[in-house]
Amino acid sequence: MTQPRPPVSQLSQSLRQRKRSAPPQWGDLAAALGLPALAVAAALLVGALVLLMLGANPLEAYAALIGGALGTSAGLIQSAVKATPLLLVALGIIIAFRANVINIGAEGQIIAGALAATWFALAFRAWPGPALVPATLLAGFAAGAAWGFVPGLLKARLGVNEILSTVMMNAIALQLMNLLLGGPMIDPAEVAAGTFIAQSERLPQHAWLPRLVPQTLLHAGAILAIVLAVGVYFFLWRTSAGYRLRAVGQSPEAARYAGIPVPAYQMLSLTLAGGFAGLAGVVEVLGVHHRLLEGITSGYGFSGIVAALFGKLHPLGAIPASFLFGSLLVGADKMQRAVQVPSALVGTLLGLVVLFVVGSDYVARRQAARRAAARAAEEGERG
Amino acid sequence: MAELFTLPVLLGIAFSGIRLATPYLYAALGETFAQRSGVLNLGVDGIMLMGAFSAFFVALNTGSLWLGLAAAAVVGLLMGLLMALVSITFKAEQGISGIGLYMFGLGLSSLLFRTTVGTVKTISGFQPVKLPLLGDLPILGDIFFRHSLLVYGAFLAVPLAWFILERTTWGLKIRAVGQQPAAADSLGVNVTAVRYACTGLGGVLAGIAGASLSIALTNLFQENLTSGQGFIAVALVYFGGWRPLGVLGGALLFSFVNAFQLWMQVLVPEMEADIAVMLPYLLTIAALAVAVNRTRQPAALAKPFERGEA
Amino acid sequence: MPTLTTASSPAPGLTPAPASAIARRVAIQRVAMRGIVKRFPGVLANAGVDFDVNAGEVHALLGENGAGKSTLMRQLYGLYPPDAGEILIDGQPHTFHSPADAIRAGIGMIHQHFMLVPTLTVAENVALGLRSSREPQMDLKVVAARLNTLAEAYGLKVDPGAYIWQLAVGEQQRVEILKALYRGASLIILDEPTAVLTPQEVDGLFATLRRMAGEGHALIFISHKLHEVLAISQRVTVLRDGHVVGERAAGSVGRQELAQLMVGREVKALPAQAVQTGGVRLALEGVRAQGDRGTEGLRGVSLAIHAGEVLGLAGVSGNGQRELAECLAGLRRVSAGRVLLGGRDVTHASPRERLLAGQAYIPEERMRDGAIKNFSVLENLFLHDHAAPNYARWGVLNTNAMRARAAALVQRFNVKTPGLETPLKNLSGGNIQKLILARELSRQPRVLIAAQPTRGVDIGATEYIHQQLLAQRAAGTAILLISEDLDEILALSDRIAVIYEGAIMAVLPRGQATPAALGLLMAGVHGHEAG
Amino acid sequence: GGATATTSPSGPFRVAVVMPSATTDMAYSQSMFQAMKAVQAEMGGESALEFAWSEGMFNVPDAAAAMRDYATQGYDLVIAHGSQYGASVQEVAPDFPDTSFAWGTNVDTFGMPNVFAYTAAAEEGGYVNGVMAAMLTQSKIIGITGPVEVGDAKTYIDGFRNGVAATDPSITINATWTGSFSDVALMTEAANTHIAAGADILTGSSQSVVGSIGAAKDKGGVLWFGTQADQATLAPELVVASQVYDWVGVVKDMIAKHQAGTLGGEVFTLRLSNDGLKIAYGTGYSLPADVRSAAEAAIAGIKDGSIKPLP
Ligand SMILES: Nc1ncnc2c1ncn2[C@@H]1O[C@H](COP(=O)(O)OP(=O)(O)OP(=O)(O)O)[C@@H](O)[C@H]1O
Ligand SMILES: Nc1ncnc2c1ncn2[C@@H]1O[C@H](COP(=O)(O)OP(=O)(O)OP(=O)(O)O)[C@@H](O)[C@H]1O
Ligand SMILES: [Mg+2]
Ligand SMILES: [Mg+2]
Repeated sequence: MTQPRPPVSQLSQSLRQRKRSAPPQWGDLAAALGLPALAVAAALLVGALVLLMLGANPLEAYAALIGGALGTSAGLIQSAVKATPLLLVALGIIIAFRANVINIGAEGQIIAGALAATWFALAFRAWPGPALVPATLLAGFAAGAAWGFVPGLLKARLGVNEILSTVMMNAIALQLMNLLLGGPMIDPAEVAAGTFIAQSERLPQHAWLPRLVPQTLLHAGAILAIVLAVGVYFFLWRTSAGYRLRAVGQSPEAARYAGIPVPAYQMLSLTLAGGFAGLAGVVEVLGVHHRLLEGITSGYGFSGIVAALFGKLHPLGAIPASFLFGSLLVGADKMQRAVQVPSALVGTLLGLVVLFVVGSDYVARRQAARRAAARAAEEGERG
Repeated sequence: MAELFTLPVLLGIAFSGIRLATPYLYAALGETFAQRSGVLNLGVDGIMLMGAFSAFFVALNTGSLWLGLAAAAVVGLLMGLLMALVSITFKAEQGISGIGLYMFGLGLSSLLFRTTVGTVKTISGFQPVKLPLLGDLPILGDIFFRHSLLVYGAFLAVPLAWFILERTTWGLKIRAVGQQPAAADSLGVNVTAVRYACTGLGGVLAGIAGASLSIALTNLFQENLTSGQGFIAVALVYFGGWRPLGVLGGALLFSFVNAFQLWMQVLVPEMEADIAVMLPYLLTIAALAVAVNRTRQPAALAKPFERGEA
Repeated sequence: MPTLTTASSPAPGLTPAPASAIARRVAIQRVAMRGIVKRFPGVLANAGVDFDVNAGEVHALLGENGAGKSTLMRQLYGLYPPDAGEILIDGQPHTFHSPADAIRAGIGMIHQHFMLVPTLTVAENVALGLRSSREPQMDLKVVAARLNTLAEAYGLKVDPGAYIWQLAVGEQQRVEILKALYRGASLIILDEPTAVLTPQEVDGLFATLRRMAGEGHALIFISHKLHEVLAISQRVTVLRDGHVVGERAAGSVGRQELAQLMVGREVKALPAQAVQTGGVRLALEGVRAQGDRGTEGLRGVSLAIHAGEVLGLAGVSGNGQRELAECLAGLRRVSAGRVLLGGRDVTHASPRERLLAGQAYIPEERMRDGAIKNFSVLENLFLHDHAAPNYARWGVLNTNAMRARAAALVQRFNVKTPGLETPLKNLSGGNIQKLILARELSRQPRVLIAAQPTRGVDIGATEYIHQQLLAQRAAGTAILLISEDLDEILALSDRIAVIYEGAIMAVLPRGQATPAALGLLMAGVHGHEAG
Repeated sequence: GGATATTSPSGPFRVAVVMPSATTDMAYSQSMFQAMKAVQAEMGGESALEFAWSEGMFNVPDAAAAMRDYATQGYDLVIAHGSQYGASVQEVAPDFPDTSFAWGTNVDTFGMPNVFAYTAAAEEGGYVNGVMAAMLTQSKIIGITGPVEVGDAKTYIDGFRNGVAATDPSITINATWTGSFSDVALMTEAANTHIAAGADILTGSSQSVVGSIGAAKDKGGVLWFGTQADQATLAPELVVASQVYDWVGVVKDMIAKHQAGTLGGEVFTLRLSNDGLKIAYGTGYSLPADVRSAAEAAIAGIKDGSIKPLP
């Protein structure tokens, strides 16, 4: 436990190899880091063909993609803005995954968090910022957690599979938002103007998350997310609760014999997952939109799952992974503008990237195994 | 409320419910095969979208609905095999590769639509076919036996799927591979082949599910036509306890409640529409919660098979 | 090294011929493995192994855990390709790409971990992968019929319609053998087939094996139990660290010599020193509980175990041992009766409460219930105590303290492992068992429940584990030893209880407990009935 | 930090549009996209008017990034074609004082000198459609379908209800909302439900047109009234009339204002009176003369203010 080893993590595995047998196995490291990059490249190559078919110049397009995301400070900042909710969602996904629970419900949990945050910040707008902002964050976390707790409870007590319940809870959350934005929470100004746009009243300035870079959307939520990532890492590998949660995920049977209440920890994992997704909703409201509006989730509930995978389901890995995935989204938009291709191309590319990367992970694992075998053989001969 | 339970209303509900259930049935039955063999495919929605587009595109340009259906099946197969390649051969984390497939299908179907069709067009899809005799039954005839062939197909697929899974040697292999791949492998059953076949079949059915939307039920294609129905379909597989009959029950429950809530909006105006719309989702969860649910999922579900382990 | 094979020149094209024909001939070589080399990450599992079997003989394969027995056999069955060496079937070199090839060549394998699909019926398990007479439909009736005739012929009674999960271990093994016979296997590999069987079942199995050998089947028999090996086989080959260290004729070799070949040192018998027992530590009063197969698994079990004694629980598998163990672990609801732990009523206590009350537990399914295979050795050592004051404060783990303790335990219970961070799955079963033992015993339990503590474990490790159990007894722990291995029961127990169909037949002091007497009780025959 | 826009009087006028949905959505985004094409053609093509677009920007931060990006590239007019973009416009506009920003549909310019706002009085066309519908229905039952009752979907419906009531109070209007913008299958069943409930006329927000028309086709004898774009193409024989948003006028006004040095501060509203809203009568459906004249009367009344489309 002093050296956490997510089973999935090729990276940390290769690191462990190094710990055991000097000289360091740089090959494994390279494989762990290089292959995903290679996979992305391969996916973009396929994308290049699509671009050609669309009559766009792939070079120009990808120049725009990379430049737009990483070439300018605006791009970098924009990537960080997107990375923030991605990271928060990913953290929740990771916790659930570690307990062997698949959480497809992040979309609904984001909405729950955003709804609660908006309601709370407006209801208690009289409070001073230093009190209002943290309280709102908590409210949103609680709402998201509740949205994850329900499937958790259903799974623990009634054996209702979480994939089914989380999918349904997503739809319910969406309708709940429609309901509230259609009347109870709609911006009075919209009613007055007779435009009836489905968005809440704008939050008072003192309820906003402070800006990190003035005149950009980069807000304190980014720092919060990174701190929480470290916290989740600590929780999973340095606390007894985290240990039990992972034990439940690895072997429910053994966990039961060890006196660990398995259902309780499955429930906990989904509740925490919901809470983190809820936080993603909060920071989007307090940091970016400053109000609740349709499409608040921007699909982060799904892309967060991908970010979690890119981070090898490790909380710390999820930090760079979320940023990379965020910049991919930003760069893709820039590309769309630069060569004026349909935005659907962006989704297509992302899908390809995901498929190639998940695929490459296995190749990496196998290469490492082969190297290990080779080493073993030598030792075997010697021994 | 009372007027909700008059005969014409109930007939209307049944009629709409049966239509709504069709795509769910195809997709969920396909996913049942995949999951029974141990593959969790969350990308069903993406496959449905590709199927829906291909069917629409081919039908639009050739004028042949059957060619369109065939195209949907073939494209669905390819998408299914792509999923198989990533999850079986490359042993990817299935919960995630499925999401990737979904993104890919959603993006590509929209992209192709934009570049080849451009704007929303309608076609005349599969027309209702009155079944001889049955179609003339007083009331039942109108509800049950005046649908398009794709609707009948979905309901015929249920007993067929049951027969294959429970009564044939293929089904035996599928069940064994999903439950205890090592055992099947030790008897010379090709685990990989069985899983590829089931994931491929799941793709074909998902493709047809999409086609049933675009060339039988709505007769058009637009971006994200399925609006997440593929995910509901996956949920219904769990609801049905991996049994075709259970899936049928789930699909009918969900669809009938959906049809019911539409009528409720019409007949009970004071009822908030947004609440009515929640009903199918709420009731599906509730139904599963109260039903004593003993069925266990296939033991090897979402677990890649590695010879010589454990 | 000496070989008994007279006709090493093969009779070409001789696949399963009429039994009589083969039975009379001497030693026709069915299979020969030459210079087999197999590597795994970090392990040279087979280092140039030569091995052969003749028609009509039982050839035993001996060796400690991790010696390379299963690996060798898995290659013969086409599960892994050898890195080097060749396999000759009836003199013809074969390369197997999958079990399908091996099956076609008339090879069958009874795996150490049964290869059955619990959710399918016996007939379905047998039919799996075979062509049906009415493809694509199944022909289970036909299968069942053939199955019954086979069962008759070899005395392997099973109900073709029963689901595997409903069967006792012994019955499941019969299904495994029937699967091989049904496919017309003429060479059958049995990897630790007796590890899970009771004396009666072993006798039954041996009768079957002799019959099969008599008909000219070639049999490979793997076991850690020397007396069984000597009883059933004609030839014995011993593996150590992937090398053949000897081949002997079963007639001309003793246990001691074999043991020495395997372990590489003298293996001494157990010192059975008397310990005086204290008060009752664990008491069961008329405990009843549901069984897995709907029927009542425990029908009023009453037992009392004293400090410093080993109470052995003997019985044929599936007579309530597992239910009893689970009730004591707090994983199965007790429907009636009481369980007292050190006088305290724990009938409905959670597993955790029992742990804290000083109860330790060695589960039967060690890989499933006793350890987590993707957790490190260190993590596995702390399944119970990760939250104990010394190792966690305010829920935060004290990893240094944990390392220290883990290192000490690995050392003291000499668990062979590359390091504390090694995933448990890379350890041999024997070492995994030692690790579990280390975890449970190091907690100075007041009560220890040990279920099949040495199943599938080699004699070296067995010897060690037995010593540890006795040491614990000497330290005053009350031990409930649940075992289907009579030798083990007799070797360790102060008193022996026999369980039959969920009820205790009798409790005998070690003095009065003869294998014969126990055998009758295990079969449900009361002492007086026997006369 | 904001870059200073570089408008070269010689070169073409440069406009960028950021849209939430696809340029082919048969509705909101498409209406603006086509208007831009029209304006471009009128002004003399690429050389006179350069026009870039970003569609599918349902994610507001992406939209904000796009606006900032276009402004940085020196576009003269950046149109944020989505009411959810308000906050972003507020953020970006101050950094680019030489660039005009337009935000719709809404009526708030935030009091900024370089922000225009534009909206559509959808209730006007709704009222006119309502008048015609009330005269054409035989069953005296009308069905309304749509995803969610908000925005101009709501204002259109309010106007429609009012128009019907003003013409024939005895008519029943049933409404269903499916809660999803893309679930056409459900919208189709919603239409089926209305028809089964006796409706012989359907209308509703643009997203529901395709489903409704599909159902109407199957049944026959059921008519449709459209809004936002001319929907006759989908089923000429069934579409009685559509209220069409025509942004051409607004866009041209804003361009003119910009070139004249007024970078913002004004609100434009599409109305029947300024020809921003038009009633396009179905091409394949022969409208009875009396209904037609009643519609024209309603249009005139709304134009001169004698008729209030909303109660
Ligand atoms: N699939 C595998 N991957 C890696 N190493 C393996 C694998 N299978 C076996 N080994 C290693 O090869 C060696 C021999 O294993 P094998 O199963 O042949 O031992 P065995 O004689 O069957 O032991 P036991 O008596 O416990 O069954 C062991 O050290 C084991 O760790
Ligand atoms: N994937 C693997 N990696 C490393 N070692 C393995 C692997 N699979 C099996 N082994 C090791 O191979 C040896 C024998 O493999 P097997 O599957 O027979 O375990 P086992 O026979 O249950 O051990 P035992 O019989 O002693 O309980 C054991 O040491 C086991 O730990
Ligand atoms: Mg073995
Ligand atoms: Mg073993």
